[in-house]
Amino acid sequence: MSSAPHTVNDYKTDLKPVWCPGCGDFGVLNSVYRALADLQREPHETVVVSGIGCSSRLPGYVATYGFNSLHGRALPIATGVKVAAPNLTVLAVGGDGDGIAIGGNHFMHAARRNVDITYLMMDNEIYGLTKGQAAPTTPSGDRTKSTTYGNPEQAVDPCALAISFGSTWVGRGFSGDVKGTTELMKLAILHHGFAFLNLISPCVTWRGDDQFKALRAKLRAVPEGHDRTDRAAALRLTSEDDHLTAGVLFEEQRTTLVEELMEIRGRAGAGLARPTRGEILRSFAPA
Amino acid sequence: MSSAPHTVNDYKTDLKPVWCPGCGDFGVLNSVYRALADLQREPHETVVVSGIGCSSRLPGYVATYGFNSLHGRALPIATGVKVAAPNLTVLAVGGDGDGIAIGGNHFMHAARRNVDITYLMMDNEIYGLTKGQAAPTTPSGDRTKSTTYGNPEQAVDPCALAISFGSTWVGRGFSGDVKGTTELMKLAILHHGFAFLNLISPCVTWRGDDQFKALRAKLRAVPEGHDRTDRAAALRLTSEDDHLTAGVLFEEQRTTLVEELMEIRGRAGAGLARPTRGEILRSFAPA
Amino acid sequence: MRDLTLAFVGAGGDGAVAAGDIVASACASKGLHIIKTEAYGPQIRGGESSSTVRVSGEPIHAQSDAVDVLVVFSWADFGRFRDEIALADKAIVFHERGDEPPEAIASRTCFGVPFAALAREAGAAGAKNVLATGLVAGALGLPLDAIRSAIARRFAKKAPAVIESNLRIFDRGVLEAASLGPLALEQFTYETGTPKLLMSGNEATALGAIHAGCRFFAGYPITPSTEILQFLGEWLPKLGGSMLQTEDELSAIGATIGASFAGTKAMTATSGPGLSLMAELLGLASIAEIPTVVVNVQRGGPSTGLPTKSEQSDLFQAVYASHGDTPRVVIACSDVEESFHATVDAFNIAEEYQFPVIVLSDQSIAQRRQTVDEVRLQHEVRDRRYPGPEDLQDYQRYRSRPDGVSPMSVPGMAGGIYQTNGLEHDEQGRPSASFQVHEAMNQKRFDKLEAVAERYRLFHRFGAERPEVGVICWGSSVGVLHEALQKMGEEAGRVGVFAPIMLAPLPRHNMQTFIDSCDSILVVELSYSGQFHQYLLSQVDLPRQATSLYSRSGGKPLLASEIVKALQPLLVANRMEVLA
Amino acid sequence: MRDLTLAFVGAGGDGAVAAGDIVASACASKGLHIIKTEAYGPQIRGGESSSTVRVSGEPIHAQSDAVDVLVVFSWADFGRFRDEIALADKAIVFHERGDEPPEAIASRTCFGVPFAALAREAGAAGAKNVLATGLVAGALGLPLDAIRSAIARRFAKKAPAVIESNLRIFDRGVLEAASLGPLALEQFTYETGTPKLLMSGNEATALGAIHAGCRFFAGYPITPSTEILQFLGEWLPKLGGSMLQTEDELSAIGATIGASFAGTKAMTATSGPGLSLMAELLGLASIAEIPTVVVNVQRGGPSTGLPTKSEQSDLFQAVYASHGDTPRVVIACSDVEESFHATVDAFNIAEEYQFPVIVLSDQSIAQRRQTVDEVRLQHEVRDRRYPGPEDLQDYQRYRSRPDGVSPMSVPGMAGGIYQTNGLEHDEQGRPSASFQVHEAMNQKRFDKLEAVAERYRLFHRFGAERPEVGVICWGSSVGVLHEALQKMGEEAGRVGVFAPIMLAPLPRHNMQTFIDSCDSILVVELSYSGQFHQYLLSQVDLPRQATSLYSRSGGKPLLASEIVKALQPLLVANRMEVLA
Ligand SMILES: Cc1ncc(C[n+]2csc(CCOP(=O)(O)OP(=O)(O)O)c2C)c(N)n1
Ligand SMILES: Cc1ncc(C[n+]2csc(CCOP(=O)(O)OP(=O)(O)O)c2C)c(N)n1
Ligand code: SF4
Ligand code: SF4
Ligand SMILES: [Mg+2]
Ligand SMILES: [Mg+2]
Repeated sequence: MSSAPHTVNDYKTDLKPVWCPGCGDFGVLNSVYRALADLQREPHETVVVSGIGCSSRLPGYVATYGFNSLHGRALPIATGVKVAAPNLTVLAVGGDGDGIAIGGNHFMHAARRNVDITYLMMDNEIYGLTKGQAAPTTPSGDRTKSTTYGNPEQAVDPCALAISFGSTWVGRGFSGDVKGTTELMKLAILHHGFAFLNLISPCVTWRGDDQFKALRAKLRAVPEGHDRTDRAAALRLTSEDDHLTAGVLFEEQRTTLVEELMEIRGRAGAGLARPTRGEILRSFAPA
Repeated sequence: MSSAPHTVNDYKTDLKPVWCPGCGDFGVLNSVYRALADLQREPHETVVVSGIGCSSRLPGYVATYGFNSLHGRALPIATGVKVAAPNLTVLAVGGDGDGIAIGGNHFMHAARRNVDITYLMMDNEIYGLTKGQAAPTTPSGDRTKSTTYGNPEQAVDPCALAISFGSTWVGRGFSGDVKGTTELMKLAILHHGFAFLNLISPCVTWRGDDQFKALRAKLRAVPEGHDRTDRAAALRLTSEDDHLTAGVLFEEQRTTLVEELMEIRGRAGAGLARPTRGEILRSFAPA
Repeated sequence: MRDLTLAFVGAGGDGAVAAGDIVASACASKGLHIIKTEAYGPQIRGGESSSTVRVSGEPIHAQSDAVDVLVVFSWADFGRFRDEIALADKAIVFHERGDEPPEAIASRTCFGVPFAALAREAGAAGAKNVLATGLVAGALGLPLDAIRSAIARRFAKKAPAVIESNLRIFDRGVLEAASLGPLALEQFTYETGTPKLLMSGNEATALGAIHAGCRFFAGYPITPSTEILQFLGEWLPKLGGSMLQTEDELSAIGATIGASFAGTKAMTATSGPGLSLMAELLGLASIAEIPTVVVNVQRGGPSTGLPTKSEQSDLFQAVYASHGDTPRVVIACSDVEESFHATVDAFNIAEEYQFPVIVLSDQSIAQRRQTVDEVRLQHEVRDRRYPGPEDLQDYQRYRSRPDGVSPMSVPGMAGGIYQTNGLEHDEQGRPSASFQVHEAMNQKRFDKLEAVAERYRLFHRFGAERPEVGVICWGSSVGVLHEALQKMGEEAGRVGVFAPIMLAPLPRHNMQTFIDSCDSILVVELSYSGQFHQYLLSQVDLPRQATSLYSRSGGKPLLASEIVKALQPLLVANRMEVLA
Repeated sequence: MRDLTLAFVGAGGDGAVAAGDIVASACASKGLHIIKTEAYGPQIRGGESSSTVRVSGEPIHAQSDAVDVLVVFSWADFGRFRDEIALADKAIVFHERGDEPPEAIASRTCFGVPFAALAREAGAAGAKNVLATGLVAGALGLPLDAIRSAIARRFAKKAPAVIESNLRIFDRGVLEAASLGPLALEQFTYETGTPKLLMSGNEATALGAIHAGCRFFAGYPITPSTEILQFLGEWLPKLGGSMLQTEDELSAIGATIGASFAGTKAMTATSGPGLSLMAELLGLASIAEIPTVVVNVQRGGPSTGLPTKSEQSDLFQAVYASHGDTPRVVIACSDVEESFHATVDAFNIAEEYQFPVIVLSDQSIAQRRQTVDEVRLQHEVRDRRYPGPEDLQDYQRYRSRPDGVSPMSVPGMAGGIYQTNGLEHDEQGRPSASFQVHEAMNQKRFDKLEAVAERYRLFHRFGAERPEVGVICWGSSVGVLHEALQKMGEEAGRVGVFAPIMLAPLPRHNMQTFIDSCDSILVVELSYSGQFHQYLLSQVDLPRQATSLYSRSGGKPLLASEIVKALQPLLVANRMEVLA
């Protein structure tokens, strides 16, 4: 471990983001830099895994270990990383399409297993990279490149899903608010278990320049007194009355996957020395 | 349409089920026969689609059109069938592994789209066909062929998931209660939209002979006065206090996928005649 | 000159692409032949873009190797395309005055033009692309009236003032051209003909589907195939059909199979990563014998690879995807028009023979715009073999027949009830683990493939009748071969080309006859590992000593000149043999 | 006789499988060679089952073609296996008295034995299988003491009374044998040797993984590979590793890739349908150069096919899965012991060369139990090439090297930070759509494949040194060829066998030398479409006129006698040529 504290710049690669000018993902990236620096996570002990999408380009811009993998597959890969090397700080990042369309099942199961990673979903209500088709988060009725006559499907609320899936920490931030988002991200990273942070991150190209304004208008803070351990309350709160509630919505403590696996090792070994080759082979001996 | 009423036997093929003696799926099959007969669904206008698993063998035993497809893929196929031929009665059937492990994402999206089909999930808390590995429904801590030291994962409640996914009808039945299940199945089929019926259908081979008794003991009926249009109440009810609540848990009316697509046709055509070849090609003419 | 290639390069707001569109549309309306391509940097908006338009009085088959007239709004943006845009020897270059060309370019005839300033002067600073269009059109003698109409059409939905100001700026550009003085480059000459349609390969594919009777499409967006989904999303509802954007590609092909099972002609479209995801369900369509059309628009691979570039490296995946012995049909298209025909053929074969049929296109065909004669967009449509009354007596879904094709009932059909599955099954569709049943059913399914091979012999054959060198290629390489032969002049008389349209099953007999008639063979393809060559070795008898391979990675289209160069040693070798 | 095959057939409760286990275990403890297989009807519990045990004093390589001693508890249950169980000419049959054998069987020496009644008499009605074991052992001269110990071991966890009663019943069976009188069948004779281990191919694969240092396994259950997951689920935690049962196969290979990226040797295992689902992620492992071991245990295909039967038809999927030019390594195993070695080799190659490596097994290897000598379960283990201090100066993950292999850092390693992806990328890992980069990186990846081909030349070569007929086969067919040659006696001196263990890249040079040394070639495989033959055509120079193919659908194992028959015409043809 190096002893000089890491600055925000230590987390920047020299790759210039390919995002459109004004894209919400810039704000998210800045929060990632700040959160990692604030928490002084060692770059070489941090891994950022993503899928495919505009948002999934993010790992290329963060000077930690990074893996921009396949569309929808960030979470299985991040799970493998975490189980193999539990001491690493593991962030999974990606888009709403990546995480809820093609990757929806992995989202459910990673949350259910309480894999101890932080999952940042950059939610722009659209498929950005493929140039503007409807995502599962696109409001019903909206016209997009793939919904000429208006989106026939009901939009999902990623936070509500995350809670139903069994995430043990669920929050929402807004890429326009780098400071607030940074704080949320730090809480998410510090949370012990599967932390899901929904980041409203406007796509100015396919959803229009007014998205920052429009979405900001929908945001409201978690009301004081919200009991974040109350799942039903969190569900009610997340997107009531067409509002988007920002802040920490839900939190609970539950054994993480890695803890479960460690316990299993304990039970399997029953405190004994590792079995030798001979011991393993003996189970095949007929006598 | 034939005019003589269909009897239960009209829905039986001459294939003998390969299920183990005492398997819960026999009860479900009987309910399917009865429900179809009670509702007088024309066999040739009914399609039963399944994935792969013991339970997914069911379409082979029902003398309607049937498709025992791939592990996890019943719902996409059933969706295609329904959209292509909206007048058909379409049932999707399968196991808990099929529907929640490998097929979980399709479950979410079929529910969200409110595809007007009936989805019967035979829930035995195990992978039957592959001889006894843990399913997402297997209680945490249970030993199975794949969880030598106890299941490290949290079990899901299929009904809670179904509600969170946006199913517009959610119920639970018990294969040991053929009559009650038949009635639920009829309601599910009659429901206009995506109806999910969780069927507790014990696997006597890999979960033990006592499963009928053990699961029956956990069952309780939906309490009188439950407002089935109240999503939060339904969620609370489905598996509170380690009980399994049987009956209709949730119901709402929402435009179905087919209705949405029909509306789109209307909007696209704006009541005009279908475009001719010439009209379509004209959009490519430079002049 | 009768064959001219223009390129416009700039940043997002510069309108390079629009300039190309205007020229292309205008020339198509005059009945000229057009191939137009675009390229972009990785940025979704505001990044670099280039638009290249080839215009010709004669039929053309590929992009040209080099650009005759280059318009560059900013050399910084040009950087990204440096490797992709080659300049003809006599090329002329127009660039923003003051932004001096890099050395490699400066040797060409370059004109610094104050695009921005002139446009501002003429009333619309943003319209420097229209100004450049006028400049180029004036300088080269392009049809000014047609371009004016094209501009008017382009802004038809805007206020009349916008149209007017753009036309004014265009004229300003034409005027500017007059001041350039005589150019080394000849003027463009042409005869006016019947207006042509201008469409992309993806659009032609979608039109083919509509023509064939496809009324259900399920898909998941993926570059460079997404336009098919978008086009059908717009048109199918008008035709009483539906487009469904699914949650992923597994669901897309699943819904396609379901719709087809239920009696509707159905299709999905994707690119390599999606095709890989569809492998398992392709096998289901094959064993359950459900007509299923899958369009795969190839991009650079492996994995996510080069999503916006072309390559011919999904051949293996198309031909071999899915475990087990899984017969399927694979058809390739070699240009925009053929995208239409290949798709109709795909439906015809899928429906008649109850196969999954994969149509292989690639980015260079799918996303280029090319002129097509409306009258040629016709193609016989064939339908599913439904059971007749006799079949419905004791109906057996998979009853054996000489050609392996059993009539297929659909839900709703009384008497046609069956239960099918992806397990091996007997003639009635009942699951079976019997070796005899398995062998018989494998045979049934492969018999169908034989039947397809006998009925359909789809290939291109051009060039010399008794070739010294026989070239075998497929897909988008075919156009390049056309161009190469044209370039070769007399030497072309010694080269013949055979290009299968149906890749699986191959028109083996015809191909073998061709091979046997050549002194040597050159296989041409855009795949690093030479997938096509390997595939051919497994299917036909290639003379090992006399066969060579020209293949390389995609990312840059094959050039006619590359092929000409690759042919040289073979032609020399043959000549030496003759002399010896 | 020194080579004996017994089969027990009955319903679920009859204990046919247990009987086979007892005999196999007893004989293995005597150092005899065993191959034991089981078969079941489609019912999960209570359906028909059969257990076949081949016992021999000499090494054996496959199931035998025919059964010498058949025990049938119920002829109704036997029906399902009629096509799978052939009887030797001199076979003797024991069946439940009163349940008369079908005609086809009645011609053999049949004994009606009141199994149920005798067992009931001896004190445990359910133990008729133990009774039958005693009967067979007594009649054929199997090692009674060893069987008694095996019975005792089997019930070790039960009450002593249970053991006793079973031993009593066994003895009753032995006694009953004495009353049969002399049999046409010779007594089994053998020498006692060092006890052997008895394990399935799946277990050997799992052991190989453990031996190689695998400490992470992610998988999704699928027949016939599930035992690998189950075995590793039990043992990895004891070894400080983890098994993760994922939600599907995409997640399984995804987690495997993630774990390997993070520095842990990792593996997944599946069968055809799962391999199809993994196609896209295989490509990711290839382009991102992440060591990834995938075991694929083949079953009958296509699609869900025949899940409990064997076939060699996933070859195409193993060799070609994934779009784009996607190098990977494929290794096959031909028996239980080789499952161990192939898996260690797979890890060695995956780790050293940063490839996805597919191990191809099949149901017949994976689920049979076979004897293995403990001393042979050794294999050199090689590790990943990590970057040294010099590499970490300005570390570039994909820096080019002569053999294409760049040292790979892992998270946690200071100075080794990189960001990778499935896009084409440069030496640093940065995404690039440049043709030059793509070509260079394709070359890098395929250079590694060349390096593997040079370093590893894995194949079997046996039979005649200068063969008239050269047989080429792979995987589970290899054992059948061993048996066939043994069956052929002197004629075997004219037949040689070459069987690649590494299927991709093939040991081309050695194979070509072999081919060139033969007068004619017979390719043998268990795939309807002859996948291996097609693949060979694409990779080596097979003499078209002098090559023939013996291939058929799976569902029934290849028999030695089939091969002998297939060889006859070739041997005759060659002789005639010699005569001519
Ligand atoms: C298997 C596969 N299918 C489809 C694609 C094409 N694709 C790339 S990104 C994307 C969706 C992007 O949307 P999202 O995940 O929301 O990310 P965003 O670009 O909006 O940040 C799609 C469909 C792909 N790369 N791989
Ligand atoms: C792609 C794929 N993966 C795995 C399998 C193996 N498989 C068949 S059924 C099954 C699970 C069965 O469990 P469930 O869906 O709950 O059905 P059940 O047998 O319990 O009724 C599995 C893993 C398969 N057939 N295909
Ligand atoms: S397309 Fe949208 S999401 Fe993608 S970079 Fe541009 S603004 Fe951002
Ligand atoms: S294994 Fe279980 S689920 Fe399958 S048939 Fe037997 S009892 Fe039913
Ligand atoms: Mg998005
Ligand atoms: Mg189950």
